[in-house]
Amino acid sequence: MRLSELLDSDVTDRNGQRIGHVHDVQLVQDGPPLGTWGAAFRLEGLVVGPGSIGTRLGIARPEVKGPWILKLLFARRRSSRILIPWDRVRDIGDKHISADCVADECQGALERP
Amino acid sequence: MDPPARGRRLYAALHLLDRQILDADSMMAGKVDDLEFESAHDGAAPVVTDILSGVGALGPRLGGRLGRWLTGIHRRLRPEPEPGPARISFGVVKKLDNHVELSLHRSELENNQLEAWTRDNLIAHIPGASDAPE
Amino acid sequence: MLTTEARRQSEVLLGVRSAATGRRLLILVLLVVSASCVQPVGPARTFDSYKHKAKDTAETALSSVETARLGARAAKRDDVFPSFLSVLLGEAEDEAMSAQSTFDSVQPPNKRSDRLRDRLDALLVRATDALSQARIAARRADLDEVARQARPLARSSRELNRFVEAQK
Amino acid sequence: MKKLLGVTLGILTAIGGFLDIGDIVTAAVTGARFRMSLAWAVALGVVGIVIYAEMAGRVATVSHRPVFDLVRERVGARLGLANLLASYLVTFLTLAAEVAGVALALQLASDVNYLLWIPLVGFLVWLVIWRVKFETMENVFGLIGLALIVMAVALWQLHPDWSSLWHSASHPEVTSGEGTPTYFYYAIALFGATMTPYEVFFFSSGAVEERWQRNDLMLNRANVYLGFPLGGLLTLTLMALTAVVFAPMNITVEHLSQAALPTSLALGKVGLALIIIGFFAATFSAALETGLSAGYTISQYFGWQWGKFVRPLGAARFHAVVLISLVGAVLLALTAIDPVKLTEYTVVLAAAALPLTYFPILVVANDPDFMGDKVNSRFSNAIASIYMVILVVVSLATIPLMIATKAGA
Repeated sequence: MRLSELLDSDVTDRNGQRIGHVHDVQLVQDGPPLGTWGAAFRLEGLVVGPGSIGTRLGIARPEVKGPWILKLLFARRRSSRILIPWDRVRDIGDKHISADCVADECQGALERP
Repeated sequence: MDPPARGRRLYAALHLLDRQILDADSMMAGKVDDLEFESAHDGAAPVVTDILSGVGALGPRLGGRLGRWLTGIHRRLRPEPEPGPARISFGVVKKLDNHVELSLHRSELENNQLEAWTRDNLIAHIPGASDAPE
Repeated sequence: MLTTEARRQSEVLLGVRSAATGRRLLILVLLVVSASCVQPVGPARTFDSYKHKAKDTAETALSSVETARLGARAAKRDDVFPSFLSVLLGEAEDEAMSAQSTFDSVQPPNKRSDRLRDRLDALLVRATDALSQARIAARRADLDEVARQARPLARSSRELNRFVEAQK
Repeated sequence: MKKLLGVTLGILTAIGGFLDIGDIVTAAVTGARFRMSLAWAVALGVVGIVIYAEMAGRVATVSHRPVFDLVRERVGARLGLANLLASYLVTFLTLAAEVAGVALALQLASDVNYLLWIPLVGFLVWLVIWRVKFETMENVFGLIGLALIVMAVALWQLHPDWSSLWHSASHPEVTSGEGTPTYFYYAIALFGATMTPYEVFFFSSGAVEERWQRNDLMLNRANVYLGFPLGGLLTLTLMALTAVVFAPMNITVEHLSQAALPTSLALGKVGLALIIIGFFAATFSAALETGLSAGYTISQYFGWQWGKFVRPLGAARFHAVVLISLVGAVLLALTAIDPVKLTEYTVVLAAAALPLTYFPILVVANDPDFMGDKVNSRFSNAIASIYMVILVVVSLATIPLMIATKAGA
């Protein structure tokens, strides 16, 4: 499975309701050891939301302070993003992913980078 | 970003995808054009096993005529009939920074074919190619 | 990789769509450029529009003549190299001649236009002739001869100026 | 002396970036047509390029990442590719125009038709890129380009009515007999020429080529604050020269030879020789910058090794792109396409693509992951944001104005 197959996929919840699409994939470094690198990056969850260019551009992160006009234009929708833990992902199709939960419970209590 | 540490979290698209790869001598060695995930056994969460780099990985991602054209270049450079994209095992990554730094030399990487081809068929034939500029 | 909606937003922002659409945009841009490069001389249907074209042509020729006069002045004071002067005068001559031939290709709409055409043509012939003389002398590196063209050029300048004023 | 030579990157970028063939002609044309009433467009562009070049230089110095590397990473592979195609096209067309421009400067000195010079010029540009060290290249051409300062001496020698020039510059108005759209078309041409994207491609890649480190940030500032305003001043000087000499006689400027004439009238053969040398150095620098930028943009998008800091053998694809671009540019220039018109259109097209280049720079210059404590100050963010709005407006207005005015006819 490639990262590009996940990104941009439409995500629906248990009831077939559309949640949004995959903006990014959250990784955590606690997998089995790989070569000289160390612990592999494990796929922890999918960052899903209605979409904001601010996320992809990295403007939405709180540590990025400006410029004010770009934050205003692109960063306001960060709050609506949902992190779906990998174990709640039921099925991965062609640019379509279904999750085994409804939006509210999907939101895992995962830490963010 | 910090040196490798267990438990470190990052976003794959924001922090890895489309980043510059540097080899052991800090020579530029392509971009992170895609990542490959694999599960150790059924039901286990997938882990990042390889970086996919080069036109063979970028082409399918872009899609369209231009994407197919890029994939075509890749196919012509490789001996096998249906070559997969060039892979770099994540195990040879040395450091994740603004760049992705490897512990190998770029001549040892699968994605070096186009560079080697251009060098051997064009640049090496021009006088002065191996001299440092004056 | 951008999400679809994000991409739409960024397209609006950056004014560019995907690679394929970008190519279409590129073709459009090239068409626009090539269209604006070609400046066809539209037919003149009335005396007024013909008069307008005559005035534009006279102004172009006048610009060339004035440039050449400055060149002749520099030649008189020995302020230029012949090679430079030759390029300067050659380009001024080309400019005037191309304006002349463009004007000549416009169909005069009536008798009154014919008279205007004859009048301007006489001026243009004298102007381009003086420009050619100056250019020929410069190419022979004969700066004195270039300086001597200052007088016919000055005359052309006066004539063309009067013509332009009369069309206003 | 070493410190002094340190600012040559800025001078080279500015001389080759401001006063390339198109800008020389645009400045000369607008001076003769509008006197100094479009000086504000140059000033506006200078402030913009200073702000964004400083940012691009700072990002390159701190994170060792040049502009197109950031473009790809921040806007993604697809949009980045669209950006690459547009940027490369503009850079390539400019390269063709500059090669023709060098040939035109040689024609002024030799009276040998410029078309005959083009293949030689193409070869020389390639040879310098292939063989000459980056530092040597920028010192030599940056310094020779300073010959253009002769224009300022010429202007002073002509004893112009300074107050009238100043009045024309400080009270801009649409010159009588000119349409408002035409006036703004030329404003965009001047603004676009000042903020040409290849300047930041070249400048930021140059900072990496020279291996600038954090303690070179002052050098970055000095380069930007000295080099670009110098380029802007020279542009304004040329504009003033044609305003003083040509505007009263209603001469329209169409050729490079005319741009050199006022200096010749003021200072004689020495002045003429210097300005032709200056034109040669400026257009040659621009050819080097665009030739390299063609290689920089493509290599940086795909992650190939680029730059003159490694042997050509170590950056094979980069040198192949430069070589192929130069061959293409020479062939295009040999079609006898009017180089002056070609650059004018290219400059305006570049104006339409400006936000694509400058937006990612602004975003990354604010990202502490790359910049640490060297992120933008609130002050530079405020000005940069205003310019982003200007850039978007300019890019939207460009094509309609080009059509409406038949490209300034």
